Amino acid sequence: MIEFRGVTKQFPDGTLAVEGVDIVIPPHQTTVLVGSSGSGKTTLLRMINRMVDPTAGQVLIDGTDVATLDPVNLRRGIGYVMQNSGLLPHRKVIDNVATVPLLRGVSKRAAYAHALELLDTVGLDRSLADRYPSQLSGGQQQRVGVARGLAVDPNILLMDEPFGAVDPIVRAELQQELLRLQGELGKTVVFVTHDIDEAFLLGDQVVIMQQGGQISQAASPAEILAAPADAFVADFVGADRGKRALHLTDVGGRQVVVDADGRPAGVLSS
Amino acid sequence: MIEFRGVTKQFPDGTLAVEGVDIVIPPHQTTVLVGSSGSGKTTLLRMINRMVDPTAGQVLIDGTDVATLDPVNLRRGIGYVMQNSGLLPHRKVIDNVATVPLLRGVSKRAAYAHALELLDTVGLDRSLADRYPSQLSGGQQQRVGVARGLAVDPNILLMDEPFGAVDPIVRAELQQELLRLQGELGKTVVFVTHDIDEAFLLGDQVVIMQQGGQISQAASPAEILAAPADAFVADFVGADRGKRALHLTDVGGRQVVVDADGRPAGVLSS
Amino acid sequence: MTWLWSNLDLVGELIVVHLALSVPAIILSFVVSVPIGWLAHRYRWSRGVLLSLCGLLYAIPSVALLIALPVVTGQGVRSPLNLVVALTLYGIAVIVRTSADAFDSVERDIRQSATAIGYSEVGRFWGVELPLAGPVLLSGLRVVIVSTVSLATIGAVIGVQSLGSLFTDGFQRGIQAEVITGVVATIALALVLDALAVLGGRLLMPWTRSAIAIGRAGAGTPAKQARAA
Amino acid sequence: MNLLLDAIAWIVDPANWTGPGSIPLRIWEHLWVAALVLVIASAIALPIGMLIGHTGRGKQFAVMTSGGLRALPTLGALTLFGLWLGIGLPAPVIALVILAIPPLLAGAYAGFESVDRRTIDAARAVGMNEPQVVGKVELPLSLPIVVGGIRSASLQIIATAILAAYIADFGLGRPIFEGLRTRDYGEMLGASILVIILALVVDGAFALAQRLAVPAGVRANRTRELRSRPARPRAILGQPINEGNQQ
Amino acid sequence: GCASGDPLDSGSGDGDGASETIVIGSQEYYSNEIIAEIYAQALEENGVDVEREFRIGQREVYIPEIEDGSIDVFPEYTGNLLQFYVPDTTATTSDDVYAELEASLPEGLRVLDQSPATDQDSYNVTKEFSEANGVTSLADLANVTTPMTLGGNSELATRPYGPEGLKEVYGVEVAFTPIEDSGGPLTLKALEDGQVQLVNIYSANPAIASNELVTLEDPEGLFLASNVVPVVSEKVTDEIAEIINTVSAALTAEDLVALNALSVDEQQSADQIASDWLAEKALF
Ligand SMILES: Nc1ncnc2c1ncn2[C@@H]1O[C@H](COP(=O)(O)OP(=O)(O)OP(=O)(O)O)[C@@H](O)[C@H]1O
Ligand SMILES: Nc1ncnc2c1ncn2[C@@H]1O[C@H](COP(=O)(O)OP(=O)(O)OP(=O)(O)O)[C@@H](O)[C@H]1O
Ligand SMILES: [Mg+2]
Ligand SMILES: [Mg+2]
Repeated sequence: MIEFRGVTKQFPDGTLAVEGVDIVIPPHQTTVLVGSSGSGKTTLLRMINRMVDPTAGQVLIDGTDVATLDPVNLRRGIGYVMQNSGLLPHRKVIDNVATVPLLRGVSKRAAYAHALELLDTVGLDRSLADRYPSQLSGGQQQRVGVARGLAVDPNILLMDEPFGAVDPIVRAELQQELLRLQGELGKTVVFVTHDIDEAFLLGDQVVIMQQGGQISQAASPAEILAAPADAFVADFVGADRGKRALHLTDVGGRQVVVDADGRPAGVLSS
Repeated sequence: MIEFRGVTKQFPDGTLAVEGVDIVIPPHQTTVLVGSSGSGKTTLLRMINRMVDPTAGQVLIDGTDVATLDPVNLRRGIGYVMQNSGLLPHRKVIDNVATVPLLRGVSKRAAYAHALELLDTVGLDRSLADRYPSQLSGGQQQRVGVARGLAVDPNILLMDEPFGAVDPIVRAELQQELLRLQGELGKTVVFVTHDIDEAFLLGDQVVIMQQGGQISQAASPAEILAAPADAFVADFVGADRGKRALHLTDVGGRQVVVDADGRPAGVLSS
Repeated sequence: MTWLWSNLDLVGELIVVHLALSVPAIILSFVVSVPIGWLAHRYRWSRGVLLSLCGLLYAIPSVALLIALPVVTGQGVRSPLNLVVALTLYGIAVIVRTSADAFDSVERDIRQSATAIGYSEVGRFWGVELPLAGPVLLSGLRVVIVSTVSLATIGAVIGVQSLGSLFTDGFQRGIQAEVITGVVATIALALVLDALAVLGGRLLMPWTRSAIAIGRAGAGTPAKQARAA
Repeated sequence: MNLLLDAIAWIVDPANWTGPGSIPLRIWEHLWVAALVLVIASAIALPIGMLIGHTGRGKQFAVMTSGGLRALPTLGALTLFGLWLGIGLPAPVIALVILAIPPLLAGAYAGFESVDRRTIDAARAVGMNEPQVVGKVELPLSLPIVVGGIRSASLQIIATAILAAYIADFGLGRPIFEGLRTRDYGEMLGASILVIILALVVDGAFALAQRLAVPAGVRANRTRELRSRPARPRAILGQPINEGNQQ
Repeated sequence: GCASGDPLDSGSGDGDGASETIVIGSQEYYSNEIIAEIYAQALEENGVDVEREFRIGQREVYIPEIEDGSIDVFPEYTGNLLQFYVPDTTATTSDDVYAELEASLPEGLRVLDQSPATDQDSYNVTKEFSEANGVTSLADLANVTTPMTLGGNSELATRPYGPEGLKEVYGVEVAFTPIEDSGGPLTLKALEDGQVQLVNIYSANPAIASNELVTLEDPEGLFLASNVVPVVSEKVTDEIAEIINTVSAALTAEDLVALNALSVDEQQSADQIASDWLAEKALF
């Protein structure tokens, strides 16, 4: 369990990125932080592995204040996946995946063998192991990023817009893959996105943040949709734009679901 | 009316970006080209203003083959808006908007006066006229880009992922703005995106492209949803992922529309 | 110090002469290098050859160049023209690579957008590429300014007056104050010209000083985040 | 052209290829001094430049120092150090070290600065400590630019090392000065040609090294730069152009 | 030109002597500049229009300009100038050198009377070295057992009075270290630091006295005598030549050293040194 207690972060230049945040992130579930640009999602995420230290408040992992832990060691125990995959461009795929175990002193053989298994886990062909990241497609790179995040078998996996830079088809694939993986592994995943659809798809709990790093609502997707906490949330999830106000219409004998703007959202299955 | 007749483009390095494309783009409507990365959308779009010349086939505007027109003059008569707004960073907002009229020899006074009006049209405060592009937010930059595209009152407006780089809230705003504008102006808009939701929202006609620059389906959004032409289209619009296969469920007394994955899509208004 | 006070007018005079030698060379090398840099940028295949050749100009020993140049220019050895030509050649060696980089630094997107809205090739060069290459060109110019002003002192070796004359004369007469004055005056002159170039850059390229980007631009870039961590 | 023939005659004259002060000996001395200077200057400038590039602090300092050092006339520095240290190698070596520092410093900090911050950030996030970030990420990725700095420094050193002969019996500057003083322009020009050839060879070697220094993964990237841009770039506005000109 | 002094008297050509302006040049050498300045002021005193082209480098730079008539008067040194025209000359004494120089000057150039003042190559040792080894003349060097190194400009290595000449004429073997400052401070420092034992310094250099160096005698006439002598163009009338000759005659070797010392030790300008000297001598 990860807990934020009255966490505030003001950067040296005066920006108040996050203010007075309290959240409890339950274990073995996916919590998605969603909000528009600059709302402090990344800042909050990075406090967990001490890439950022709060200026006030505490971040606790299983009851231990992370401020008391050595940052380098802490990070080696937490998986981290970022938008552009964050792979080291001058290392081969296999070396990238094995980086952290090697840093932790695992033997080369064991690390490589495990890395190959991880490629299987994330659905990559082992033949890609000897390529450089730049020789992979964006989606493949993200998979390698996830594999690297899993390499030390962490309890916590932090993902900062991991699918933000891939195109929609690949993105949908990766989302499915993540759902499958999470079903198998049951990690505590903290996922950052600014795509509300993605948040609703992946999150057991969705945390909606608003500009200035405050939390508007933290609840399950259906709860948020059924009862948005305030106007900001309603706007953000699209309720007041008519995007979520659906009705049915008949096209060629099928029941097409259409939103208030007349834009089709899908087809009703009987 | 813009017409593609058997258009093929092979780049000097051998890439076959577009192959044997035939499309008719009706006037005063919005046609959206949608497809994943590398499917040739940009290539197709750029053939209209001769940024790219086809290796085979013809592109006709109102029956005239563009290959017979002088490219520089042609471009000055067609609005073009791109993802990163494409504004000239060393020119003030007002100069950016007035660039093309000035290139065409319109008097400075007239060009500036018109440029200020255009800022109103795209919903920007006139006080921003003297700023440099870097002093605007991403959304504001895109608006300036649109204003610039409209500056010569073109019949044709080409837009290449104009909202690809702004965050979802701003993006939704810009989409609404474009719908409003188009309602007023009735240009022939050719819009490129790889977001199918955006395509469905904006397009009167949606052209779905597949890798290798071929067209899978060109029809209205509802038609595509109701009857996808093939498996690729079905996959692309999400029909076979269950994203478009919706059903109803009750949350707190309201009818929530949920897709096959259990992800909520909206609330049914009675 | 007493030396300096009693020779202020001499130093002043030499500064003027020094400027008359170095400023034309600076301007010439800039004007010559920009098109070369553009060629190297535009035609990839020519890049290696052009840049290497120009870079190697630097390897020509100055004393030899100053003796050999008169044969080419047809001017007397002592003609300042030779020195200006020599300084220009060294300036070119310094700046050509930077000017190629400067044109490379213009984003492709912006170049394409300019084409798309109807700039002709020539119009695009003057209206878009050159100004946007400006900041990097300026950084190259600054290096040229500083190194040319410094290099102009070698004129003294062949009898062309400059601040370098203070080295040779001070050295012969064993007056350290004179040598130090020469060194300090050269550095000061270089830094003043450099500051003028920066100032000129600000005036000519107002957009570079206004990059107080709004929103997430800049502040939220990973660079800053990484550093803050 | 006559001069040129004289120069070639001097170079090929077998009498100049043996004995004390022979051409091979002068070349060897020249290279040796240049290498010494390069090593000393690198030992000073590279760590400082890397530190500045790594921390992002003190760039202003680096720009100012390079500017000031560049402006310091080598001839003036040489005479001053000569007056203080006497004849022999120390004075020219110090003067040349000063000459070599700006390009080395600039190469080092520009190289480190050029490494994508996101890559460094990721390296830190997976648990690399600072030395590991420097050694395993920044150094390999910045190597081409760092080597580029070394390359231009070495060119300047070789070209300017002829000044060593001003106060020391050393290098290819000797025949150049001797030729100048005795108006044997063939000798002077011949030696100059040798210096240019030497510079050419060393420059070529460093160009090769620079190419080899590009990490394999980064090189692979070059060939795939067909796509105009990443599918969905983020909104990063008004990016400054990273050159030595930022105030 | 620089250091040309008072701008007020540069245009004072009110005399009726010569209507044409006489251009006077000087080397990039403070001592030479002082002599040129003396010529200039002497001519000005006598109503001649003078233009100064001072500090114009070494012979290879200015000789062509004298030859093509852009410079009319230039203080030179007999021995060094002769060597310039006749590199393998064997003359050494003052008169021989002067005679041969007159004969070997190119068309259109001539030298006026030579001055008793000399500024010629000379070998010097420190006082300690001289006392420790009992050396006061070049011949004495043959008795020194410790190895010796000679310091001087690179061309010295190939001059007839260089290491070769020392060996031939006096039987003295020395190594050679080039120091390119013409017997300047670097040379002196090398001598003090013991990096060289023997240095070539021009005889008029005041450093010889101020550093208590011992100039070694040259009984066999190894060195080329080098007296101060003006080289002039055809534009120089007899009247003007007369004035310069008067100056030359008055300038002694000791004077030259003293004038140089004023420049080096008192850091006085050439202008001031010249006018003081002319005033003291009261020639005009
Ligand atoms: N190192 C920093 N120094 C100063 N301000 C910063 C720093 N990092 C972030 N900020 C600011 O803090 C705020 C929150 O930034 P953060 O990166 O957490 O937002 P985010 O929600 O992740 O946005 P995005 O969706 O664009 O990634 C922003 O205003 C940002 O500009
Ligand atoms: N100038 C070029 N030279 C070679 N190949 C090119 C060039 N421009 C585009 N291509 C290739 O042509 C294909 C289509 O490119 P295009 O840019 O039209 O795709 P797109 O659909 O716009 O993709 P995206 O959504 O990423 O913008 C791609 O494979 C691309 O790599
Ligand atoms: Mg973020
Ligand atoms: Mg595209």
